[in-house]
Amino acid sequence: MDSSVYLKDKLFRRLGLFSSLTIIIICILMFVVLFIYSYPAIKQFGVVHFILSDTWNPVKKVFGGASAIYGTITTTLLALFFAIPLSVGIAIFITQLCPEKLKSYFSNAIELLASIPSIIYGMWGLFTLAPIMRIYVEPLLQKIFLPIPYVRYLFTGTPLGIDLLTAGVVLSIMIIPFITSIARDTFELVPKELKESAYAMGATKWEMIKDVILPYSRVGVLSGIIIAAGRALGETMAVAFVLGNDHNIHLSLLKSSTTISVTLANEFTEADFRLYISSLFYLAFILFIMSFTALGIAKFFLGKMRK
Amino acid sequence: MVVGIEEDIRELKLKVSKMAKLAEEMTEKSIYGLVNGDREALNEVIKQDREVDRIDNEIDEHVITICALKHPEAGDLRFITASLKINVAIERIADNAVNIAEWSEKIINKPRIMEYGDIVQMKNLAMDMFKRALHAFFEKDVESSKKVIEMDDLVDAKELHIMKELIKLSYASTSYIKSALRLTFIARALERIADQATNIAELATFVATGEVVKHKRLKQ
Amino acid sequence: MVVGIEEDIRELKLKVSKMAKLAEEMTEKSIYGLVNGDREALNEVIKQDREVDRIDNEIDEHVITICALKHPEAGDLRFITASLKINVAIERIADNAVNIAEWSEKIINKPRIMEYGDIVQMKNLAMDMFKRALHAFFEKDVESSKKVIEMDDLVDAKELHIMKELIKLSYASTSYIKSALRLTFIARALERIADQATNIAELATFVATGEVVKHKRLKQ
Amino acid sequence: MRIEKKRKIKNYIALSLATLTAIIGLFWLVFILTSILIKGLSAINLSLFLNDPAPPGIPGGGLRCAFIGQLIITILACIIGVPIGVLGGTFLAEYGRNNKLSGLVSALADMMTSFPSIVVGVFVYTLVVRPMGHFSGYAGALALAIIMIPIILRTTEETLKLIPWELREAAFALGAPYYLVIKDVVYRGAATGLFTGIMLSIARVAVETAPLLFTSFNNSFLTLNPNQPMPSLTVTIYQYAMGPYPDWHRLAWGASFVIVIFVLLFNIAGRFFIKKRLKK
Amino acid sequence: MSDVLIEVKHLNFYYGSVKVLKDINLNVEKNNITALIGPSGCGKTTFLRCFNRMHDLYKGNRYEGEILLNGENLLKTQDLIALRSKVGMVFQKPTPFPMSIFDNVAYGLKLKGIKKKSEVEDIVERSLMQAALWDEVKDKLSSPATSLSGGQQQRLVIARALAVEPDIILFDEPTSALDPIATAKIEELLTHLKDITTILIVTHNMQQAARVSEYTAFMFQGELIEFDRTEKIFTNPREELTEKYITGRFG
Amino acid sequence: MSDVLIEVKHLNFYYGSVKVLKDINLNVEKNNITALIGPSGCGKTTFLRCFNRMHDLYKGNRYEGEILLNGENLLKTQDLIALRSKVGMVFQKPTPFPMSIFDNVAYGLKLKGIKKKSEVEDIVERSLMQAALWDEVKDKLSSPATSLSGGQQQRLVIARALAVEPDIILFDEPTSALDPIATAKIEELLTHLKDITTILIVTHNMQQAARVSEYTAFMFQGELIEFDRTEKIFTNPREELTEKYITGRFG
Ligand SMILES: Nc1ncnc2c1ncn2[C@@H]1O[C@H](COP(=O)(O)OP(=O)(O)OP(=O)(O)O)[C@@H](O)[C@H]1O
Ligand SMILES: Nc1ncnc2c1ncn2[C@@H]1O[C@H](COP(=O)(O)OP(=O)(O)OP(=O)(O)O)[C@@H](O)[C@H]1O
Ligand SMILES: [Mg+2]
Ligand SMILES: [Mg+2]
Ligand SMILES: O=P([O-])([O-])[O-]
Repeated sequence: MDSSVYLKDKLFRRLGLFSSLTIIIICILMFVVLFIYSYPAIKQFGVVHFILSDTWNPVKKVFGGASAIYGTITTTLLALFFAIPLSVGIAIFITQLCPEKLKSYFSNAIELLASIPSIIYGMWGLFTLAPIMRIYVEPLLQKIFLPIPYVRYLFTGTPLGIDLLTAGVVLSIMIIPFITSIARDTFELVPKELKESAYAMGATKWEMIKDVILPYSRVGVLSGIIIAAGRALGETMAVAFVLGNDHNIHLSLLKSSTTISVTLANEFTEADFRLYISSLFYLAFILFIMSFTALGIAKFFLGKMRK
Repeated sequence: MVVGIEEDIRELKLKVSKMAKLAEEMTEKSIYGLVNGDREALNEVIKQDREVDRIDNEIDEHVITICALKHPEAGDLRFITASLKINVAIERIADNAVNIAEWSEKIINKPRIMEYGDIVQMKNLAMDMFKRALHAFFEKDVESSKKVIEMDDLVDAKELHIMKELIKLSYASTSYIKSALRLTFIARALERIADQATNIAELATFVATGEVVKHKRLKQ
Repeated sequence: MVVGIEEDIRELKLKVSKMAKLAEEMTEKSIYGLVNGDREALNEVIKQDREVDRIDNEIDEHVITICALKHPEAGDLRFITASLKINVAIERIADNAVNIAEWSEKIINKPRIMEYGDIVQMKNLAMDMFKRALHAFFEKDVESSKKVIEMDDLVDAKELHIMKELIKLSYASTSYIKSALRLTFIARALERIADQATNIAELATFVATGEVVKHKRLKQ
Repeated sequence: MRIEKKRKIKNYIALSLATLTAIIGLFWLVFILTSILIKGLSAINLSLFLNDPAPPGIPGGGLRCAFIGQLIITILACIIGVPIGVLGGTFLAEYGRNNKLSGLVSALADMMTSFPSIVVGVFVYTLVVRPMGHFSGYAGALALAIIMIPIILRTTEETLKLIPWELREAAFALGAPYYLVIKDVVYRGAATGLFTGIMLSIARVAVETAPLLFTSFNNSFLTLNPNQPMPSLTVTIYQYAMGPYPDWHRLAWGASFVIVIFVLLFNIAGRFFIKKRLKK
Repeated sequence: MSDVLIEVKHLNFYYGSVKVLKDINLNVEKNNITALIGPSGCGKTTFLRCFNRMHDLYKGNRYEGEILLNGENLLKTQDLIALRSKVGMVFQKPTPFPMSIFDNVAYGLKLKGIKKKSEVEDIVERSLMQAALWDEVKDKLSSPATSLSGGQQQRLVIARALAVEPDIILFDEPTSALDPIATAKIEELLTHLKDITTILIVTHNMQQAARVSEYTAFMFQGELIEFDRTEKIFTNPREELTEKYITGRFG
Repeated sequence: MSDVLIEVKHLNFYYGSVKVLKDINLNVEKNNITALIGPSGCGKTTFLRCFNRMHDLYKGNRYEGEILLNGENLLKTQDLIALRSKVGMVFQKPTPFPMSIFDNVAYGLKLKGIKKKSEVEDIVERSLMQAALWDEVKDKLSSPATSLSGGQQQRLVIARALAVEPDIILFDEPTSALDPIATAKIEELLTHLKDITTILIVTHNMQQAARVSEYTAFMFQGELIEFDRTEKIFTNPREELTEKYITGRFG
């Protein structure tokens, strides 16, 4: 056959190869660039010190990332805390309880939550949720928890609505659809025969869910959760409005805080000297590493599940 | 499921009917040779047996091949296993024809000791049975089958009659003894042929209905 | 693939060997009855035929069931289809024993016209062949099979010898004629039994090797 | 018998709880959508689409420049991102399947789809904005493209992998070279899936805010030149919502409303295509 | 020997408004294997799944007539959980639960509230032995069930069904996902199992029905065309239609 | 009649370093059906896929020995595209391309550069007739191929292979994804196809090999144990191992 066929094939293959390599190039470049730009700050503040220090003072030119890192992690954990039970519950409802006719509507509705841009969550959080939190929810929580020793420290302060708790709630609403849809998909992967054989043994629906569906999809749901956590870590816009940007670490959930991404969003364009900028890059670099790690772990679990 | 089993069955039927035709021809010829002193005819019978034996082996092999390759069931299976038995019967008919021919050869040299009318009648009866039995087998005609089984008694009676005649003749003259003995054997061979026809009729009933009628008549 | 076919084959073997035992016993008994004038024995033979017929039918049905349900292949298939033929042979042996018994009944009333030594010898030969053939069949012993096929000529010779003897006797005295005829038939029956043993031996070779040896000896 | 009763009660409680969670989930959606609907609808009028922003206090300001900027940036991002994503995904699913490098690329791309987008913004800032010395539409488009590439690459890879491998072998077995196998069999079989996947990916990327903050930045004038800082809806919402003026807030709600409608339409269209494919 | 365990009387079944089983009458004998054969879509699976009321899981299905299990109409019973512990079921694809081998077999006991460790262990061992799996798994009872091969998984599922000592076990094409050697093992197992329970098996594979069953029911378009001893069906069926199907002269 | 189309001489095949086919020698006769049987994993598929060099799609596979097609060693040819138009292949699952019925059958012609519309139409019609599908599809040639039933799809794939008039068509368990009635149709088609081409078929189903083939090759652990006429293999195999496999006394 004529050799142009073989030539065309080779050409197509090359194009594909180079395109896919852009991914690696971008990743490496990102790492290198972030490292180079944060290098002055790394040299200045070191690694451990930067992570543990919560001083963020552009005026004194002293920078520590602890507050942003703390805020990042706390908001993420809060979000997971709210989102996991809800998401799994919703997924169970959709796959096992929902009448067949409503199923797709319900499913789509939850996925709509996922396609709403984060900036809109942020706005909604700021203008709608924050006042509600301030006026109704947070006082109520204080009433309940302040009398309880130890736990009370989580709820001290004046409720403002712009705080870790609100950010956690907004984030949780954002990640519910991620976890739900992954959980739903893995639940649906459970073979019909497997479910039917649980029923055939005389199990109730809940026993079937508890003993068959949940264990069967354990790994899938877990990796969904980690992916969601990865997203929550790096989310900017949804929390930027409702977190305040306060570079102090407070134990209370009803206090303002900041996250790495919020700090970047607020200060990156205003940073006016090298060390400041470099410290911001340093924060970005840390966020890069954190996300990378979380997503890497999720990938690992998913890979294990495939086997 | 079963690709081409119908063709196999058609072929098998062809073989069986070819074999049966031969056996019939041989029987006719052997008695014809006896009655008309036709040595040529008798020799032909002996030669034709080769062909019968060949078809016999062919049928056996074909049946086993069908069983091995096509896994017949139900009606097909009954027909195919019956084929394995029918060829035993036909082969025996041909063999008996050969025996008749062999004995006849020795008789036709000698003076005729009796009229062969009874023997010819007996042959006709046996052949009638044989043909009816084959019809029953191929056409799944249970009635025809029954008829054959009934006719068997006529043949037996005929044999007894011929035998008595021959014993009488032997008493009359010792010179008749050898021929009489041979004719007795010929009558016996015809009885055997009729018996095989009965067997075929029984197989026919089995193929048609799945019911085993063999040995039933004995039990009554 | 084939669940339980081995058990089916074991059962089938059991049935065949039971049937063969019976046929053997019947033959022995019929000649014993003849030689010793034992009417009781002869009656038993006739009764035992019922049992043979029953087993015959059983084997037929079992073979067809196995073919229908288990789809035997290769060696199994050869054994199973051979069983369908071996029971024809055994049934014929039993039938011949019955015939012997029936004729014997009529002889033992009458004065003995000859010594039965030759007949007993012939029976012994036939039984030897029968047993060897069965051994060949069950144990796939091709050598044993060959031996049986060789022995068939001895039996034929013996039959000829007895027949000549009897014809001589008939010439000697017409009063012997009836008994002589019956004894000729008995000799003939023993020849038939030996022939069936040969058939079994041929089947045995087929089961063991897949080679069809039937009719080969004829062609030579 | 008592144990069975206990089991049935447990069953009832657990299932009720699951239903409750679903109601809560639905509640948030309704809550968010109604707030946007109520506040956004009141901000929708012609001037929102036809006018550029007016200074605070002067009525009649709109977001025309932001709409157009958003469109330009998105189109530019697609021009860069879609071909690279599709070709790369094709390579992973086809020529490079089962090789370690593709596994790595695929895993990295997967992780990049959940990557903090603000970091991409920072990255493009150093890569483009700093050397050029100013914000630009190009930089914004590049940032969006960088987010888009792994998404499209993975959708493409996954969609192509859905085409059974035997189908390709069947084409090979007829003597087709690989590029024709891809063109005639794989792409054709995956066409609707690919299209839907790409559209949904674009919809997702187009409404990103964080990567644009330091790249295309903002601009309150209409500009068609991508070499200039360029306004976008999302960044505009960010700035206006943060701002102190009720007028700005109103515009931000209006813009949000438009975005939500856009997203809804895209999703519905996407689902329509997926359904059509399933019917086949 | 020939005790009747189940009597099906004038059974009709509807998926919504579509009548899929039409006036089926049939007796299942204790300690026997009864096979259901018939062309695809004739209603074999549908029929089988009436016996443990599997259809109740889905909306709009309706039964008419009676299925008497030990004299009681199981189509009328309210207590499905109890019914299903009397009627075991094994599916086409092996369905080991995502737990250890031991827990799989013990699952039915747990549901029944049997908790005494020694008792549970005894029953698990006995069931695994009955399912001819004990020797292969006795050293790894705590491994996940999914680590077993397909054929082993299918036997595990059978052991799981056996553990609760069901009156009858329903098999829906239990070997069609297995290779020939695993299939042969399961078939052999089935022929032994009938000593301890009763078996109703749907199979696409006529030969399988021929090999393992005592009784065969031939269904066609929702009707029970012929029901008889297996030998009879395969050597001399009463109905023309059965003969046609058996001899492959169909469609 | 008994022309040899393909001679396989001392064929070894390696997946990486694992030798999967061991010194295989066999002749494929023109206008005959040759069946490959053997237990799972014995190398049937691997062997089949040597004939159109399908293994070349993957890295690290290695052939040794010769496969002569019309006297030429196809293991040495560089032009796989040409080879594959001489050696057709049909897979286990039907593989209709995502195009119309007509385009599916015409695809091989397009690859060959045959463009004349009337010629293409003629060949498509002829091939569909040969594949016994014409009557069922002639009124909807432009419908998507996926709208056909499984059995029809498989026949469509056969028509597609026939269109380029291959010297031989390889079938890898072509009916194991089909129901019994569709299977019977394909089997019947096969027995007709041998008039116009040569067929090499892998099948898990011994009975299928028995029903359709003239020659049967029994493989075991990568070796060709016995190769003979099908009747011989099934009534009187030469090798003990074959006998064991055929009679189900295996494993
Ligand atoms: N859930 C359902 N809803 C409506 N109709 C159904 C349903 N399940 C099956 N059917 C229909 O009922 C009939 C019987 O189906 P069933 O599955 O019982 O057949 P089957 O004999 O088991 O076939 P197969 O051998 O293919 O498994 C078929 O016509 C099928 O289309
Ligand atoms: N791509 C591969 N790489 C390495 N080993 C392989 C590969 N494909 C198959 N094998 C091995 O080669 C051997 C033969 O496999 P092959 O698929 O040819 O068997 P088969 O006879 O077709 O089996 P089956 O009946 O299950 O289809 C098996 O041991 C298998 O594990
Ligand atoms: Mg079914
Ligand atoms: Mg294979
Ligand atoms: O061998 P016979 O002809 O007497 O049955």
